[in-house]
Amino acid sequence: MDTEVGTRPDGQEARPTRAGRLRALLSAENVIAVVLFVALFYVPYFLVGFPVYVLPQYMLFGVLALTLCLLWGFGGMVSFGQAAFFAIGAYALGVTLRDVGGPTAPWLGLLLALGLGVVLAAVIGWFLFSADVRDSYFVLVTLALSTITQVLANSESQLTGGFNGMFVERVTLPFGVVDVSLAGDLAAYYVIFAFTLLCYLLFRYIQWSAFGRVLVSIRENEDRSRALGYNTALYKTVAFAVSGGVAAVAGALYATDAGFVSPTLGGVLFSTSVVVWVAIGGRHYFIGALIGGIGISILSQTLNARIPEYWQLLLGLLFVVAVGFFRRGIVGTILELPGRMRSRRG
Amino acid sequence: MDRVLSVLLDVVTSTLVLALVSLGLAVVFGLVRVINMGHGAMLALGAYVAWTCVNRGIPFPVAVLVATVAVGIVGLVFEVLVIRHFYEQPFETLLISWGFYLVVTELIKLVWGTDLRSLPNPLPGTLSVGGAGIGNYVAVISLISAALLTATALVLYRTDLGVKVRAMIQNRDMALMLGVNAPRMYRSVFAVGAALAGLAGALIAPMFSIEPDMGTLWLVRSFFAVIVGGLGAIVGGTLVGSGLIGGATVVFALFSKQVFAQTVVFALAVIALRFRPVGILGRR
Amino acid sequence: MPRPLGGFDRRAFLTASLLGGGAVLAPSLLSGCAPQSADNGGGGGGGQDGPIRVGVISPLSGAWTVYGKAHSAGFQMAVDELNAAGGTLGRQWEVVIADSRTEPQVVTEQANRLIREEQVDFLAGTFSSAERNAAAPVVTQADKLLLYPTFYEGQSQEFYPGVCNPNVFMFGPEPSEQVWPHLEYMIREHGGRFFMVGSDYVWPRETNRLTKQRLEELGGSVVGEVYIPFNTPQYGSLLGDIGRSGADVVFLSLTGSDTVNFRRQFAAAGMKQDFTVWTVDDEEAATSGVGPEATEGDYVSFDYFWSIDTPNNQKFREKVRSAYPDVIMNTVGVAMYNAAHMAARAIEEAGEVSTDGIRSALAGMTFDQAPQGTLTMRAEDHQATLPSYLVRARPGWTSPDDMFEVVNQVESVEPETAQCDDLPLSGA
Amino acid sequence: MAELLEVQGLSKSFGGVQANEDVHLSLAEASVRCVVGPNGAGKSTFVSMLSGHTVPDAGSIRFRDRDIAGWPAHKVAKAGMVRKFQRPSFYPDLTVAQNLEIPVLATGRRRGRVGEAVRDVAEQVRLTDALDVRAAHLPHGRTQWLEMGMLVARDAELMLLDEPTAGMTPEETSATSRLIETLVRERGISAIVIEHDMSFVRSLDSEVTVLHLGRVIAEGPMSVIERDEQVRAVYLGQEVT
Repeated sequence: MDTEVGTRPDGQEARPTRAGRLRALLSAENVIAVVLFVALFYVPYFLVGFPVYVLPQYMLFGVLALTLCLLWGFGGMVSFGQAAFFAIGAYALGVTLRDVGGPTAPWLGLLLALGLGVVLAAVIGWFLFSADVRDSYFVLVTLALSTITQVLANSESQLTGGFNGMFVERVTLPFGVVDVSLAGDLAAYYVIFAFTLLCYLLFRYIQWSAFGRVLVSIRENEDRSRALGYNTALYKTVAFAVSGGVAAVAGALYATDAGFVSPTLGGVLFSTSVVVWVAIGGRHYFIGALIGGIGISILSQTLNARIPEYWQLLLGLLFVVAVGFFRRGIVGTILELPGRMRSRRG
Repeated sequence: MDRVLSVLLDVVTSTLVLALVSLGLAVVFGLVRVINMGHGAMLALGAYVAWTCVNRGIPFPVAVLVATVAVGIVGLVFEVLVIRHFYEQPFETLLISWGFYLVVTELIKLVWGTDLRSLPNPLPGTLSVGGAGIGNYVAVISLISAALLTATALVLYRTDLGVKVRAMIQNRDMALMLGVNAPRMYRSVFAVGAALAGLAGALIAPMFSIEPDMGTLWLVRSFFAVIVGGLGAIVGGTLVGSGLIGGATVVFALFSKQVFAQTVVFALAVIALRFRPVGILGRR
Repeated sequence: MPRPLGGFDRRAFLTASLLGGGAVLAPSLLSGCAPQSADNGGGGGGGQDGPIRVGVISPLSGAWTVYGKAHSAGFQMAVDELNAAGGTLGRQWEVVIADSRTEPQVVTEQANRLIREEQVDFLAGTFSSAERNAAAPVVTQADKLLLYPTFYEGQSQEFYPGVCNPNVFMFGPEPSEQVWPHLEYMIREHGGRFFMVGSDYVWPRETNRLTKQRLEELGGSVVGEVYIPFNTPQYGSLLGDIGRSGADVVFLSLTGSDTVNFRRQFAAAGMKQDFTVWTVDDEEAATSGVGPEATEGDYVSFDYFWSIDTPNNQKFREKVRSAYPDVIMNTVGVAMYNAAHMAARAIEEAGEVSTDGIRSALAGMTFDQAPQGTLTMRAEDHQATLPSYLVRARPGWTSPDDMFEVVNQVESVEPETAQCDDLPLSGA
Repeated sequence: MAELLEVQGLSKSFGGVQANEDVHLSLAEASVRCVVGPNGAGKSTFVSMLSGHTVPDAGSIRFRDRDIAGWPAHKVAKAGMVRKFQRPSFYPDLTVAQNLEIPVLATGRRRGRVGEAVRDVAEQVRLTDALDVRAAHLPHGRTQWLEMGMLVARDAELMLLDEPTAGMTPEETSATSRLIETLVRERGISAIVIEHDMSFVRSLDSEVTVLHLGRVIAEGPMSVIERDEQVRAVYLGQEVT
């Protein structure tokens, strides 16, 4: 068993920590995750109408936040281009449904979304990382990526419907013996719920895997990892490709759920929102990013109607505080609270 | 011939206007290594301050000065309150300055509202340069841009202060030995960068729509201009980068659709970054 | 600062997956406790008593905020008038305003919220065609109506359900109403060589296509056609192209900040003296943004202007001045105002608040109290028949009051028939 | 028997300045070589070329009979030659255990064996008591050991140690030389040690290569080197004894 290895220090002090304490800390994260997913699971038992309609979209925003969390919180690469992948996935499904059709078109569309997301991210990633383009430079390139995506989506109206957007119907996914139609809100809710859960588990698995640990080491000290024999450019490229692929599939599901895609979905504004969600939720824990994505979307929806000016202002201030002074984000801070309190007592 | 001259003029003015907008960014990035994503909000703030002054009956040139000073002070306050804690973390400063952008843009909306504003052109009329026409005001701000670039170059390469500042870029410890008060120097550089943004915002205000988000127009363009131009090559780099981003768009647009021109130029910028991460004129 | 590296050992991982799996299985075990059925149709509105509820979606923040105020104020004003007169069918009106944030994706979300959560009886608003398209599938699915106020590119089946949709009514002008009636005047006064500059999307392209078609029939020609991506700051090369084109008229369909930036730079380059400018986008709010010196002498065409001197508009102006002194009223605000009043009449005629009732009563309805004159909602394709005005910006204007003078007007323009597969548009 | 490392004719210049010229060196299995020289002698350039961080202009680096000159750093490390940097380079925000785990994972060991390997190395570099401590909180001397431990955990066959005793107390320095000896004896690891500290070099009791102005000016056991006229001249004014 390697449980003793690969554990995390708890708190700032240089003191040895016992495994039991760590386990308590670990389970805090898992408990929150379980509570979140159980709560999401039971939402349709207690609420009808709008919440059931809109929560799946927010869950997909949460998945988008997960993809950025992998890059930023674990790989140390901030991407201001996640929305571009989301939009590319959305258009991929839309175009496939429109131009190919047939019962397998939904799967083809999702596959195309995945493929485009992975390939595009891999190509861009390898192109940049192999020349050691990183940090702020990488941010700028991803910023350009979302700018270009939006401009092209606006302009290539033959393909994308341009500025006026593209309609995407609710698909029916054939699963061998049963067909699952997303036409009903309830079915759409649980399909997207399952996808979100799957993505969360996938990212937690990545975190646990050797790949995830090496990725963190690259964030901490890329030169060291390289000098230990890791092809760090390859690791970063893979992380970027995974993140791009998942973001694109989430985007495709968003398209069919929302029924409509327009170029702003791939733009800088939406991309930067994702950064804000992850920063405020907490970039060092996937659950923080997920809650950030879902929670801030819910708050934006409710508060924007009431106090639009002040809500945006508050969000900006929270972002500054989270990035500069409060790097664990809200969820991260809550997760690390028990450990910190214990170490204070100790 | 006429056409060549007029295209040339377009390239030059486009380049110089972009250089003017990017100079503050270049100074801050080149000297203290902060990618100031809040630059766009500073431009907008400069434009709004100038607009307010002109509407109070203050002559435009004075309004520009007021905007320069006001935004410089805002930059100074931001530096003192936040940025100075993060100089060693380029990543954090980039993100925090993005937060600054979000906050200031919202504040502008609260203070000035969201209506579109405009400033009258202070120098209507045109002049002819060898057959090709150019607006007086465009000519003047192009000249101001050239003058500012020259002045920056002179300060950096011909004065004591410039030597100290450049020493600081090269080696912070050595600069300390030369008696440079680094924190104060950093603070001044950041404030000067902000003031330049305010100046640029006020100067371009008569040619552009004054609105809270006006900075987003320039966001990606000016960053690329600065970064592609080159790390540490503040004046030359900004000029070359602006030429590539601003000028090349003009040239490409001659042969192709505007969308294509803009896309190609961004793609070229990314490729340039890939093969010369320190920028075209940059040095490590 | 602690970072999670191996924050997930195998045992914890398995436990978590099992718990998650358990949660997935749980409901099927809890028989009799199935999720409540969330019907997609939404509730039946406010029913047949209680207030009539209308959802209004306006761009109150984001890039097009400048149009948003008139947009929502127009509707609210009409509703206040209706309520002051005792409501409709004895019921008061209630408006629920939602902010689109100028994001089509937000429109999808808000349209759903208004229908499902706020239980509104129908929707009015959305600003751009993209926003309308975002709301359209929602209203179609819920079988609610959308009353759309903005000038737009006209209807063509390929953009269904955004257009050619029995659930959508168009209260704003399309190109054959907004542009065609004034082409002859422009050709006569300024010449027939047009240089077209538009934002790079459907409305400008479609408007230009139709304008070009008609222009060529009248003997004019297009000497240049350029589309500008959104958020383009500098226009140096384009100004040069226009300068060399030999055009008589620069025909603009730029939008947002781009139209302001272009026109200010166009004026600063001294090109106004050589070319006549005609814009089909810059209503009073956008023209205010461009400013007097860059707009003077330029032409604008719409169905409504603040400065037109009809008796209806004189009354309307008084009401706006007292109720919304800060709002710059424009074509979309007036279309929202008309939409509310016409919907009220339709409800009265139908005797009930229902989608079918309003739809069939609205179709073919004529409204002579519109600020711009008389308006007829064509039954066949749900397109309003409207007056059309061409105005010129006065030199040195100071406010919308003295901004424009009318130079050409047509009392009522019969729009081209929509390019839809199934006409007339009627409920399924 | 073939040598572990055979360097010939290695040269590198930076903008006209000849940093290394025709440098040669050969090293047998399980042996230690110290590379010394005054500041600017080209020691860092030399080690950077070996580790793949700098591409040589000319020359060959045969490691286990493969010419690895010009290979990227990660491939050199994979081949078995792993570098310790002059300024200790590790993962400050991770625990000592996690720091050691990363290089172990690079060896491709099965998941179940990783913990064992980590504890094993930790014991060797005397960090067993600090496994759960964040590396940033280790005292400087111990971070040097941590980094050496990372090379061991990577299964390095040849360690490139760039000033491994910088910032160490005399006690720690002598412990370090004992550690290197132990590693050579027990694990058969070889080492190239770049050093300033002459007493440390002496205590290692290995062959020494002296670089001056980018060239090898002397080679041999420390006792011989110390008597070499040219070396004494180069170190004139600097303390050799």
